[in-house]
This record gives sequence, structure tokens and C-alpha cells, in this order.
Amino acid sequence: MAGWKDEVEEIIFPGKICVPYSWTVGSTLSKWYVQLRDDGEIWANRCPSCGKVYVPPKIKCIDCYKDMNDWIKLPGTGTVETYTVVHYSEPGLHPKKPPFVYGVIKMDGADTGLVHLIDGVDPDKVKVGMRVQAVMAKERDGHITDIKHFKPIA
Amino acid sequence: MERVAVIGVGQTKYSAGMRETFHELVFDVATKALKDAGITIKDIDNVVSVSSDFWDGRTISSMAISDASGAFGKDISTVEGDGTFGVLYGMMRILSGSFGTTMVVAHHKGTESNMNGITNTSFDPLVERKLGLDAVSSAALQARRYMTTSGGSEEQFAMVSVKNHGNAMNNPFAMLPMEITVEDVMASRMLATPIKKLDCSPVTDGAAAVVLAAKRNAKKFTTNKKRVWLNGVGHCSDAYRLGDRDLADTRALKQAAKMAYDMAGVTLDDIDVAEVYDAFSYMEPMWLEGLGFCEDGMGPEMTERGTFNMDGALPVNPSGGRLSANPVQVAGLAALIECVLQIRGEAGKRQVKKAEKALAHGINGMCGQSHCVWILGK
Amino acid sequence: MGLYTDKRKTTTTPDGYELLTHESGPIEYKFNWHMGPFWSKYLAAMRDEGKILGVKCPKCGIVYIPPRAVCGQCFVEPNEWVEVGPEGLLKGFTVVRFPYIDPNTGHLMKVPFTAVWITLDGADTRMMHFCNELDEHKMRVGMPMKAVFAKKPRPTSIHAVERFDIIPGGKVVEEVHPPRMDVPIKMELPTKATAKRKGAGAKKATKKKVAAKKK
Amino acid sequence: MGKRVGIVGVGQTHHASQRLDCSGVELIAEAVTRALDDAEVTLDDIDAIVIGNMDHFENVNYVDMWATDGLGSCMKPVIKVTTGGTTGTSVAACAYYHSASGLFDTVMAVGWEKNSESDTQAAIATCANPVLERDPFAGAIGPLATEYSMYMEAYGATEEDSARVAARDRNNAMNNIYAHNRMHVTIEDVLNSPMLSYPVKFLDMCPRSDGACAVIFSSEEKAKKLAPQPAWVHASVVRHDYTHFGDLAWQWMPTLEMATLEAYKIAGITNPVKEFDVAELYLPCSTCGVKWMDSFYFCERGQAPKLIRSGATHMDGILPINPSGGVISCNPIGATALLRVGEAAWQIMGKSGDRQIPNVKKTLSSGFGGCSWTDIMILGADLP
Repeated sequence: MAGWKDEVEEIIFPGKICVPYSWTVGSTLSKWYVQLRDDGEIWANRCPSCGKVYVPPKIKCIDCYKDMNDWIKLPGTGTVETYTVVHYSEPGLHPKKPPFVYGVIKMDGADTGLVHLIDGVDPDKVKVGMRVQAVMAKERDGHITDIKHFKPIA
Repeated sequence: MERVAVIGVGQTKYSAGMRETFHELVFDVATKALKDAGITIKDIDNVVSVSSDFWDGRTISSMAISDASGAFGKDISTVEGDGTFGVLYGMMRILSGSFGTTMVVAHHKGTESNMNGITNTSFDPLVERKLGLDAVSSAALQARRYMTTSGGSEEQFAMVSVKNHGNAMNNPFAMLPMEITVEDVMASRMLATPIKKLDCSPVTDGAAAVVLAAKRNAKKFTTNKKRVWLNGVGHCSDAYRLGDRDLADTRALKQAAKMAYDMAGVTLDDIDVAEVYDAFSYMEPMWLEGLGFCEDGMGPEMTERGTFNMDGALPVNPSGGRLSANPVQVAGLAALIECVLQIRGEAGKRQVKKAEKALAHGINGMCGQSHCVWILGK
Repeated sequence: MGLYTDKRKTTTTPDGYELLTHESGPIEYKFNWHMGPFWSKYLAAMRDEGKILGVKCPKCGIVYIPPRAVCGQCFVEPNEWVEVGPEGLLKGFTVVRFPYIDPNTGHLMKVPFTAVWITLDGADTRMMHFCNELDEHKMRVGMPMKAVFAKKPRPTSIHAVERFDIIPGGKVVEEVHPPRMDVPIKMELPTKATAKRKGAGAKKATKKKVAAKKK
Repeated sequence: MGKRVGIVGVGQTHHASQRLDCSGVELIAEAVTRALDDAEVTLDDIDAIVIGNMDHFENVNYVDMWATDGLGSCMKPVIKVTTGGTTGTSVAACAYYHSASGLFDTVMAVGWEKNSESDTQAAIATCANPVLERDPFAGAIGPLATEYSMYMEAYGATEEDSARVAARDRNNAMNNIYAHNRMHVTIEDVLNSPMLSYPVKFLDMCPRSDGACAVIFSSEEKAKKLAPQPAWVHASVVRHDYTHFGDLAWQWMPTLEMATLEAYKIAGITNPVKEFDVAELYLPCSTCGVKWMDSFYFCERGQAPKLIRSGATHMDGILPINPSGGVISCNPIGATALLRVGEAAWQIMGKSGDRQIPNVKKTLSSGFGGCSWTDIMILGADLP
């Protein structure tokens, strides 16, 4: 039956998977998000062993695997460690229309960076080393988007 | 200690929009690998498949290929991630003494799904995912960081793309053989600064398989020329959140590489050819630093000097690399197969002279969070 | 044992913050699944000709539904297309009464529905499909069933067959349990006396009696 | 030849229908912390990590990467294996091969699931072929119900037999503080519970749980140092033969019979009911607790009802099955099969608390999943 494969109609089946999810935020990040939502504050936590400060807060120190019970409030300012200006469009995913900017912000008072949007500035003017501060969303519901974006410190 | 060899390899031509199901691709490459080894499915006593429930669009995606991989009536397991990790599990199963001959097979049909949507699910649903990050935008953050720490330029990264697409001209399996210039890369569509279209690997379909054998079986089944030994392997994962890492710090790769070099008893000078993960052009020089082939920060400059060209001191990605075909789960396995072909002297027009020791590199996760490094030898 | 705090019932974080969940809302991952030559031919024949096609392994002779590129047992490509059905035997069924989210749409499935496994005449493996009979007591494994094709134009999917119907008055074919091969395993059935472990606690035995009395 | 390997520590979470206090990563951390405590080691002693779950229950791609904080796997070798319901035994087997290969000494296997995060049935339905089988695929219950109704007709098994198994396992769970469902039930309670799919009733069937389990494997020399009584791995066998759900031969469970026979051969088992002291079996439904007894070669074909009625598989019997309460009491899917291995190891190590069977020398664990696939692991108090 050689040859039948070339003659057969080529069928492509358009399918999708639409399963909704309800993710448990858990004890560590719930506290972080409630503080963000209710008080508009960004908190971090610190390893009791090595002293490293994490934002978003950690369940365990990634180096020492110690429980993290020591919480500190951050000033909400930081420095752009790296960034990218996104020019492609992915409507289902992206929170904004391109061009827009993602950055890793090294947060003042913490040892880690926070990935977020950088706005309030011409995308082409964003630079590594730029000082930025968090802008809180007016309506907050306990998600990462409660921080609207980071904007340059004037 | 027991030694393990690759005795057979099989791969599809990598392309976009293949009409076959991945089940059919798997049967195709498994059959090719058996033929290459000169054995039949009866000689295989266990199987490791590599698949991803996300890209395949079904949970327990390994179910769809249990017959096509030759697993009927045999012991099988499934690694989710890059093919290099599948080979690692395959080798461990032989070293344990439980098995003698392992089929490792990986497949990927990238064109059936939306790459950005799927790589977005690699980010924590509680934090970064909602921001819409995906493989391209996160790689762009890493590329910028690497430019900052190394002083590398977009043009230098573009040279990687030019080199690898050029190498692909000599690889009949590659998907995107192209003669292009640095200007072409620089002029291609900007996706996420500093990454442009020609800095990115293509969405690819394909499958690949290798047959691994314990020394006793390897000697029974194959000739000296066909056998390529797995001399060393190492793997290691970095932190998860992008902000937890210095994205230009290759510490996890350094550790994985050290494990592999120590196990193989080789130094960098022993390695004649390397297949290094280059889903984005900037990654090749950065990972070459992690592998120790250049000092930290020297990757872009040494790329510009031509050190990693086909006629350079260390030819890197003679296959054309992931830039010329990136079937995600298969990517590292394809790299490993290229090393096998190079060592066998079966690499055709892209053959590196006197290739006796080769390095293959695969990654898992975003921005190269986890690495698997292989040293293969005659 | 029992060293750890059972936090299953907690409703706040240890320091009293509200515990949150994040809802994905409707999400959708789109796929374009290539059917390949085997499934394409299968679906096209069902749609255009109202025929169900299987493939036969040249080595072991098994006729597969759905058709496929490899016979797992023999590791060869089945190379003969054979028409099977449209009648066959019911090999399994379940009446689904509890609604769940249809992963194809994100909406709740309409229940009840009956899923059936049918061995079509001439085939060795089963086709999964639907049946209109919702009373499981009216169904029996081994019942003859018949495929009912959808009205033209039929969709390019398994829904080209609309459903399977029970053939009224059909003779039930009993399932044969294959004999077991000889194995070097001792399988003595314990008696009530030998079933108890020696020295099994007297306390536990009393507990059992209490439970027995309760019922 | 490879090294001999023993289990030196086991940890599991308190399982529940929803652990609102724990994110997936926190759940993993809970199990990992407890396993480390149980083995009296720290993460520094762990040379490599294996993790597994089923992706579409939580919608996280690259779980091995995402779970880093909970696993403690930053700057460690980590690999993910996943095979559906058998994932738990797959991670166990993978960790075993890690140690046995000689490449790593001490390896941690982690299985977990947050089934509360999605509609389990919807997520499971995506395991069927998307075009050819997904629409009518109604989960595992259909085949299980059918196979038992056929078994009842052929061999005179009754609904009461499966209810007896359900009552056995559910009452055993009263001795397991970690189990999700802990309730005293009688055979009548089971028989009177709502019908799901004839002859399977609500109390016959497994729940879906949030939970995680971690098991630490170590190669011989190290294991002897780490634990006074390691649970040594005698055999690990996997059979995953079927590709389409319509291929199943469910009059008998071929993968179960094949895997069992192979494992018995490797471990030198010839009289399983006598030689095993405990069995922790992945019985997704109490009907399997009857019918599959044949397939585990505990009895001749069709004799399972008699075996169950004899009481031999109860806590005071010669082969107690599922002292933990089994899968119908607790089912965090990616962890479920690993719990079978972990619970069996604890029985050998003498750490099973209220559910401890005295003087356990040899145990049988199984995993079930995928397309009626089977994994078997045999553990022993003595070196193999």
C-alpha cells in the first residue's frame, strides 16, 4: 500500500485546552500580598542564618534552607539591574501593548531583584543603573499587579 | 565502573509544520537508531522517553509514544525536560546493573502550539506569570545583563547567528541553513531589546533517538567505529526566580561542567568540538564562559576573533546549533547526536578534523536555569 | 510520629494574615494537532464514506482502532487497511453523572452521558464513543451495538459517528477470561484459621468485634 | 554491577482536600523538611533530587525548576520524571537508579500534587488522545467499574467484597494521622453510599488530595551509616504497555501481572502471601482491592473474594494490605505511588506509629496510572 500516505488528505485538528486554575498562594506569599494590597507596602524576609534578604519573600532560604520568620519593610525603591523593551505583541499574555518595558529591579534593602514593568518613561530612555520606585495600583486585589509598575525617581 | 556507549543514533530532519504526529516521528527515529546500531527492538531492554505535557497538549504525554518507542513489555520511564537529561537517566539505568541496552527518545512539535503561551507557564503563577513573561522576554533580560557584565555588543551576538546559520549549510538535518551577515541580523525585526528575530531559534518540529549500551553489549553489537563512549556527565540547577539570580552568572553551568570534566578525566584542551546551547545568540558566548572555554566576560570578544568558527581553535555548534533548529525537548539530544557523528567521522561536510572528544550541552527552564553537560569520546 | 503540627484546618498565615488564592480565570491554550497519515485517513473515511477503517499488523494480525503507525507488540508498521464495524460488541461503559469541566471548552460537561468502549466487528482494540442509553442496568458487556453516523456534512472528527446504539434483541457474547500461564508462584488460599498473623494483638481483635457488633 | 540501595528517610505532608495554608512549593517544602528530619540529615547530605507530578493539575511547566525553593535544589542536580498516576513510583525508581548507578550517593525523590488547584477530572481527561479519545473519556472509573462487573459475573465476587476492602482501608486510615480521609465505616456504609458507576460507589473510590511525599535513597555504605535499619530496594519494575485507552485488555491487568512476575523473579519471591509482611498497593478503587489480588499472584484467578473474606489482608492478617489507609483514603496523585513506597519503607524501619505491623521484613508496593500501567517496588529489611 505504498503511496497512500502521499494521497491522503492532510488533516490538522484545531484544538484547545481550557482548564481554569485556582492557585493556592500559601502562607508566605499571602502575607506579602495582603501587605501589598491593604497597606501598599513591599515587604521582604531575611534568612536567620546568612542574613540574605529576599523579595518576593521566600519559604526557605535558597542557600541555607532555613525557615524565614524575619520580615522587613522595604522602601519600594531600587535600581534597574537589567531591562528589555518588548516590541512583539502577545495579546493573551502581555499586560500592555508594545512597546513596553520589563526590568529586574534590585530592591533597596534586599539582596534580590524583583521582575516587573517599568513605565512612566520613554522606553528608549530606560537604562541599566537607573533609580526607580514602585507605583502602586489604585485598586489592589492581592496580585503582583498591585504594583502598577516602577517609574524613574525624578 | 561500568562504561556506557552510544551505539546508535537517529533523527528526523528538523523542520516546521511536519504532517506526521509525534508518535510517528518517534517510531521513525527509534527505528533509525536501531538500524544505525545494527540491532533489533528485541535487543533493547528498557526505554527512556522525553516529552512535555505542555507542548504535546496532553497530560501523561508519554502515553502517546509508549508503543512507538518500543516500550511494549519493557521497563520504561519518562523524563520531562531536555533530551540530555533523558540520556542521563538512560545511562544511570545501565550503570545500576539492571539493564544492558537503553533506547532514549525525544520528540517535539513546536509548531502545533503557541510557544510564548507555553513558555509563560514556566513562570510562577503566583508572581511573574501574570506579568506576561515568556522565553523571549526573559532571555532579553538576561542578554541585557550579559551585555552589562561582559561589555559584549549586539553585533558580537549577531556573529554567533551568522556563524551557526552558516554551519547549518553543511548539515542536512538543520532547519534554517542560511548565509547571512551581521547586518542582516541587526536589521531583522526587533522582538525585545536587544534580541532580534535572527538572534532567536526557530519554532521547530522533530524527534531524535539514541541507543545506549553497557560495555559488554556495546562490544557485542557494534564495531569500534560506531561506538562513542559517554565519558562524563554533570547537571546542576540554579535558583528559580530571575531576580534571585545574577542572570549573567553561569555558576550552575560551571558546577555541572566541573562534574562532567572530573568524571571524564578531561581538561578543556582535550575537547575538540562542542555543541553548546544557543536558543538565543547571546547564550553561546555566555555558556562558553560557564563551560570554561573563555574567561568570564570574554565570550563575545573571542566569538569575534573567530575562536569558535569551524576553522577556529574550538569549533562550536558545527550542526548549526539551536539557532538553526530548536526542537525544545530534543535540542540537547540533537546536540549529543551531533557529537556522536563528529567523533565517528560521519559529519559529512561539517566534519571537524580529529574530533576525538566532544562536549554536548542541554538546558532546562528559563534563561538556562538548569544545565546538563556531556563529554563524549572515542 | 506526630511531631508535626497539623495545619490542615488553618485559615490564616501563622501571624494572622488572610490566606489567598489566585484565580486564573478563563484560559486557553490553542493547538493545531497534526493528524498524520493514519489518523487523517481514518477521520476522512469516517466523514466522507461513512466507513470505519482499522489497520492490520502484518506480523501478529491484530487489527487496530484507531489506526496507527506501529504495532507495539511487533514494532512494525501495520500495512493493511481493513474496514471494520459498523457493528460490534459493547466491552465497557460508564454513565457519567457528575459534571466536570470539559477541557475543550472550559465549560461544564452536559451530564448525564454514557461513554462506551466498542470492539467493532473485525477489530481487536476498542473504539471509545457515546451511547444514548443512560440506564446502566439496561446495558451489559457483550451486547451487540451499531455505529450511527452523523448526518452529512459530517465533521472531521470522531463525531462523524454520532453515537452507538444497542441492537435490539442482539445476542450477548460472554467475555472470555484468558487462561493464566504457569508461574512458579505458590498461591495457597488461607483459611479463616491460617489467615491471622501469629500473635496479632488481642486489643485489635476486640476492636474488630465492636465494629462487627455495630453493623 | 551497580550498588545496592536503601531508603533512609521518608517525609509526608498532612494531606487534605485543600491545603489552603500551603502553596505547591510550601507543600513540597513540608515533605522535604520532614524527610530530612526523618533521616536525620541536612540538605548538604543530598547529592541529587528527583521530582515529579502531573503538569496539568497545577499548570506549571518545568516543575523541577519552579519547585527549587521548596526542594532546596538551588545549585544541586535535579531532574523531573513524570508518568501520570505512576509518577510516584517513577520518581522512586529514578532516585533508586541514581544511587545504584554510583553517580550519586544520597538522592531524594519527591512527588506532590495540589489537586485542589484544578478540576481533576478535566485535567485527567486531557490525558486521552485529544482528537480520537478525549471527548468520550470519562476518567478511570469507567474501565474500573466495567472490569469489576465482569469479574463479578465470571467469578461470583460481590459488591460486598469490594465494600469489605473499602471498609478495611478506610478504617486503617484511622491509624494514619497524615491521611486525607479518616473515617470509621462499615461495609453497609459503603454499600449505601451513592452509586458513581455501577458497581462502584462513592466510598469505594479514591478522593483527590493536596499533598507531597519525599523519600531519601542512599547507596549501601552511606545508607548503613545514615539509618539503623534502611529499607533496602530488592526490585523495581515498570510496565507501561498501552497507548490508547481502547487497547486495554481489562479482563486481566497485563501490565500488573507482567510487572509483578518480573519483580518476584528479581526478588526471589515464590509465595507472596507468606513472604510479604505488608503490602502498600495503589488501589484507586476498592474493587481493584478484590480483582487485582489475582494479578498480584496472591491467589489463583477468581479466588480473590475468598482471600479478602478470609481476613488475611486485614491489619491482623498474614498479609496486611494498606495499613496507611491506601489510595481511597488519600490521593495526592503525583505523590500517591511514592507514599506506597514510603509507607512500606516506614514499616520496615519500624516508624509506622499506630499502623506499625510488627517485625516487617519484606514489603510490596505498587503504582498504577497512565493507561492502566503498573510499577512495582519490593523492599526488604535485609540486603538483597
